[in-house]
Amino acid sequence: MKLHEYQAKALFREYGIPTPKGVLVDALDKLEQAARSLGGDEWIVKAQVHASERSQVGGVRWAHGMDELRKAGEALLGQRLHTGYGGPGGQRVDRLLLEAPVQLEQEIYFVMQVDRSLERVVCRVSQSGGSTGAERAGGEIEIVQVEADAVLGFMPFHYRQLSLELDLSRQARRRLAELMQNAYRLFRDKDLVMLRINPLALTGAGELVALDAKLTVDDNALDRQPDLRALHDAEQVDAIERAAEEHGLHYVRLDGDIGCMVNGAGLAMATMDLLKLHGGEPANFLDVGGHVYGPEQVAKALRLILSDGQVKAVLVNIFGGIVRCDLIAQGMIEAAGGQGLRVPVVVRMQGTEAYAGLQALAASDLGFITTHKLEDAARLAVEAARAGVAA
Amino acid sequence: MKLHEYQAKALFREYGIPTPKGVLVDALDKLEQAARSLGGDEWIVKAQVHASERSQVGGVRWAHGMDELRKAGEALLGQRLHTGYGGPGGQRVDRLLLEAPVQLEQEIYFVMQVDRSLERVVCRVSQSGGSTGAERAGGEIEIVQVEADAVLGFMPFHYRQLSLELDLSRQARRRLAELMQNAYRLFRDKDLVMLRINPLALTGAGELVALDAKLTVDDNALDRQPDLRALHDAEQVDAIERAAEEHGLHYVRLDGDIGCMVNGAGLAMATMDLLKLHGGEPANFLDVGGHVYGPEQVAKALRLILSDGQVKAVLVNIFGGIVRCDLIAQGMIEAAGGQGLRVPVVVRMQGTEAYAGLQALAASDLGFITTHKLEDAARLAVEAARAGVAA
Amino acid sequence: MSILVGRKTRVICQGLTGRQGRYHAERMLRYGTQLVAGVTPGKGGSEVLGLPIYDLVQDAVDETDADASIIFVPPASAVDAIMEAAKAGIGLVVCITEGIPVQDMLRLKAALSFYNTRLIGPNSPGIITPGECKMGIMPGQIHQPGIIGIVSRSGTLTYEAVQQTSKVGLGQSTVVGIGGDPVHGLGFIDCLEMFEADRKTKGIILVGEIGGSEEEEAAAYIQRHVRKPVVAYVAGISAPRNRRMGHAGAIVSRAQGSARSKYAALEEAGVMVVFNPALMGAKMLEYFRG
Amino acid sequence: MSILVGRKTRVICQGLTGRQGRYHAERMLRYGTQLVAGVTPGKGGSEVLGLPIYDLVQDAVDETDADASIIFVPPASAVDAIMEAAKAGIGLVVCITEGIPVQDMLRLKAALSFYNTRLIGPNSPGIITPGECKMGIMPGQIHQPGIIGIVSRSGTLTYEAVQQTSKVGLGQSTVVGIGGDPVHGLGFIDCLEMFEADRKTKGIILVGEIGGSEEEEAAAYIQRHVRKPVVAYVAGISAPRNRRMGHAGAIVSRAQGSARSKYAALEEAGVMVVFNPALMGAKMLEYFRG
Repeated sequence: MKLHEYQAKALFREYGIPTPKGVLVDALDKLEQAARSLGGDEWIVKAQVHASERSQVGGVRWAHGMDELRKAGEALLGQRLHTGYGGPGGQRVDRLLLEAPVQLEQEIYFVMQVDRSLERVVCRVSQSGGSTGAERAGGEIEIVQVEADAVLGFMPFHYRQLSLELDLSRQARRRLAELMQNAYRLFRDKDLVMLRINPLALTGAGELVALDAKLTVDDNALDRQPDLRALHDAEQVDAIERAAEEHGLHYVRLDGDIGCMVNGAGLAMATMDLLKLHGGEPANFLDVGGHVYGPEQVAKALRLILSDGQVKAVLVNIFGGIVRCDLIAQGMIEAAGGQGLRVPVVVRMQGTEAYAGLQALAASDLGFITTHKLEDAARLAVEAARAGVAA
Repeated sequence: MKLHEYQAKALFREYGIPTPKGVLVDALDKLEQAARSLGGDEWIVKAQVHASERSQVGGVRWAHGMDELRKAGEALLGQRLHTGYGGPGGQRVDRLLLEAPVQLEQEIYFVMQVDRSLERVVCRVSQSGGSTGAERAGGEIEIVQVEADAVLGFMPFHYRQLSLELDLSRQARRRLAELMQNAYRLFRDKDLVMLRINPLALTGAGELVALDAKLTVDDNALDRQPDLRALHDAEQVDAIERAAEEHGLHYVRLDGDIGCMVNGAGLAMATMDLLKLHGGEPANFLDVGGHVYGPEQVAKALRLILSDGQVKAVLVNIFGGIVRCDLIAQGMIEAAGGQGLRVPVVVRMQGTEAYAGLQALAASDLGFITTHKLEDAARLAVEAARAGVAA
Repeated sequence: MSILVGRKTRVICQGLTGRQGRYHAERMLRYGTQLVAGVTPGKGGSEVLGLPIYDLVQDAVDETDADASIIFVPPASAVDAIMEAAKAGIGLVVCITEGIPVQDMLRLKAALSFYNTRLIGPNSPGIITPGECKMGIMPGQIHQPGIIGIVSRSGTLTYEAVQQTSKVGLGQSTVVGIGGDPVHGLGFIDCLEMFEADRKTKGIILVGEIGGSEEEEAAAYIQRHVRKPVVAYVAGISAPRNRRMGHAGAIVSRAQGSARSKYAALEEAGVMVVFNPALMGAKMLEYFRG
Repeated sequence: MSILVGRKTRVICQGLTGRQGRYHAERMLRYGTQLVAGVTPGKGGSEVLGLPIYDLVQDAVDETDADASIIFVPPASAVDAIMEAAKAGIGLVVCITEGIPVQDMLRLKAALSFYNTRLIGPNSPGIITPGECKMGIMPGQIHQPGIIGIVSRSGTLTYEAVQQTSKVGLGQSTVVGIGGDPVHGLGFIDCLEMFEADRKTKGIILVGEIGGSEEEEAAAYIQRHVRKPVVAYVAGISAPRNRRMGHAGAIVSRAQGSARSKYAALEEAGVMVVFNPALMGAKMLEYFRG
């Protein structure tokens, strides 16, 4: 789960990580007062959306004086940013973070994350931070990494190593050590999987200030992080994905026109792959759950897929193990019965009671196209989608 | 470093470990008011001394009514308890802890400590706590032990195991889990080497209350535990040991009459052993430091030994390594010169400049008895002490 | 026995008294697994499915000589359950539980390194040696005793591989689902090493998916150490970047984890890769037919 | 080289620029130790005693191919220094520092188990292979190349054993001071194992003291695995209970750690024990004279 910048910075302050002075604004008429409370005549206006690339689509603006400030506010607040996230409509900007500028000498890239291969928390820094820096440059700019010890965490020699790589002054070294300790404490306390500060400003006085803040919380840990769960901004997520989430389904919206419903994440990806192999384009990834689910879950999932206007055909791929295919078939008939089949639905079933399931679907006369074979199912779905487009 | 019960219980409360209601009293005329503030008409009066065995020497008294309370107070406050600690004079009672009695069903023995062989923090409990219980029974009563994991600490399955062994109710199990978590947090935060609760009361309502509290802090960690260092009660320590401590010397008072001064803890023990082998009795253990020390340190140490009236002879055993024996000899001559040699001092030197050192001592005409041989030195010291006793 | 589990494996079930535990325990028993006891704190002394229930794993081990444990407990209790098994000397732990926080897994893995306990999972369908021992939630009936070792990060996709190898008559020696979480117990390399050493196993199917670099590391290992034929399929060539595909571990991030990179590494290592998930069994059969 | 250090050992010194570090580094150089560099954070680029100083151990290792490190830093920095050495691939770390909190040592030991680094100490006088390499603070001149391996928990008492074996003409193969702290790196058993395997070592002197159970564990190990003659002395038979005798580790507690218990275990294991610390060398000579 992602946090907004303003939420992340509140946590930073709680954990002793310096941030610029800032005020959160949720209405245009509060903008001027906020600016005055910050002082000065120059401010940064930052749209609070989850996408990392907001600055590339005008989500971060500098304003000199009140006129520019008002214009920046009007251009952002209540508008939608097309960041590539949040579905075709983009992400609506409900809040602005207004900040005072920080005089800086260098922009550092700083990230703490879980390295699954090393099985350690790692900290990576680069001298080249900011939006043109390490993050976007791929492998070209040198990023230095240290790994937290499994027992002892990050240690002074880690701080020293990174300070040397960043060529920091004595004062800044102390600040980096504090930052790493505080960030690691936050990382562990709040079950983060990623904590990114880019840029981390190094000021002339040797202070380090987090100009941006991106935190991702472990979804599996939200039960024990109720305070963080409460920070979830569902508005940032695509509407269908949000509905799926509420039903406990893993759904990812894609660009194609063939809806997919599969049990098991691996098989769901494999089904998408197979569609591609046959020249089709999946409209979504959807795992109804590998193991424990009932007909209702299936019915909900199918309705969800059909609710996407882009979908021209549906491919259902079920490997019956614990749950019997005939029960799954029932759920699908229910879902279809309610509103009829808007588009062709190809169903492949295998495993427990697959024959009974397919037979029930065929007998339902609702137009399900049935098969035992994965290969055939993919081909039929692609053909159905093409026919649909043609029609 | 040991803490007083009242100091330990203050830490317990800070860490959520339940203790009985209690008031600290440092003057007899405050006793009645303290009792009234606790309520009831029965109280426990506990002498605040470091020795574990205070209850065997009357250091813990029950008082019914104000008369008994006054008598108990008078019998303890300002008096000395001969607990075997604090030197021949015993330990002076400067404070009393007055507590309300706790209705209990069972007395549990509970200790958390560092197990050097397992290299883990361990928690040991027994159903038989209290002064007649596990602590004094040696191997006869069953004590169950669990070890904290090196990475994860104590875990729920540890709590379950101990709860089963103690045959606790569901409510008490929860309390034991909390107690272990809180105690371990305290243990780690405060650099303890031992945390003992004996008895830990199990009440009829399934609550656990720490009736006693013994904490030992790691001497090596006092630099980073300034709050604990400030709790040190030097009055509890034997006067000579206290003086030695102030000079940075490791000194332990013993029962014999031959003072020992040695460089290095192992060699100091070996010297005591050798005296015993020759029929002598060491008056002390004294390590002037194995490696880094100067003549001043030696002079101080020798004066300290000579200040002990029980000492009839002194054995000095120096293995010169980094520090030259001739410099050590100088220090000794200084120390002796100041006040003369009250008793015979046998000196054995080996290693760097040992010959020069011994020669200087012999030439000083202060009566030093010198030799190169460890064996001879011990024999001579024992003979000198006997002669001294005879004289 | 081919690898890890077989006829002699004595299994306990932690969380046997729960709904899921009981359901699958019954099926494991029916399959012929030597399930000898259950462990549920607070339920010691009772009996479920004719099996004794203990409060502590240590008690179960003392009484039944169990050497393996399958765990069905909620994610908040899973690390404790695994460590309790390790401490009691259990040599193989299969953790079915899904949803363990990744930092718990980091700490668990570090803690486990002090014990001689092998962990499969979490978020794993389990392990099966067909005809001998099923420790997991897979449908037993699709398996056939045979010669192909299968190791997979995915559940239902593993069943595809199983069914395909059963259908073409090769069967399976042992099938291991290592689980879809980013940090887990046994990995591809551990299983490849065991399959390579196992006399019953003649060929290996590796089922990977996007995310992480375990397939790349497996490829490097295969190149150096594996002489048996390996067929590999990697799910997610059609998956977009930076989106998690169901499994917590299935995500292509900036520089790492794409199916293309994994396929390239595997091909480079001489693995017979298939881009079509329906052809894993066929490809393996093709090899054996020469 | 007999065990652990020899002519080819390339040593760095962490804390070389401090008073104590510099003092002993000079003596080590004079003894012939291949001391190749120093490490002091913030002093990188300077030179002391003609040796280059680096900011990081990794830099020193990269530049000098060092494989061992001797540490003279304050107790608050010691764990960091040891871990930095381990992380940089140093195979042997000798920690002279006295006064490290015991809980730091617990965590350090757990952390070190993930590395192939051997730790001697802390609170150790060091290790010496006479005539080849001195990594420590012992007086070099009392040592003689020879055939007795000495392992000891104490400093100056070790020098007694050294001097006695030098005097009777046996000399020492290697002398290891494992340190007087309750939790430390290499223990008696590690050294016994190495001495038993070392061709140059013909006899072993073990110098124990009160506290803990390491001598008892060593006794059990000797009984099973050591064929070479072992002489042992245990300091503190005259020490009272519950009083710490100088060393943090030298304390007899309720049930454990008395010299009597240690002597009993060692005798039971066939070790030649001496109750008189002046007779360690003589006893060993007696054995060799038959």
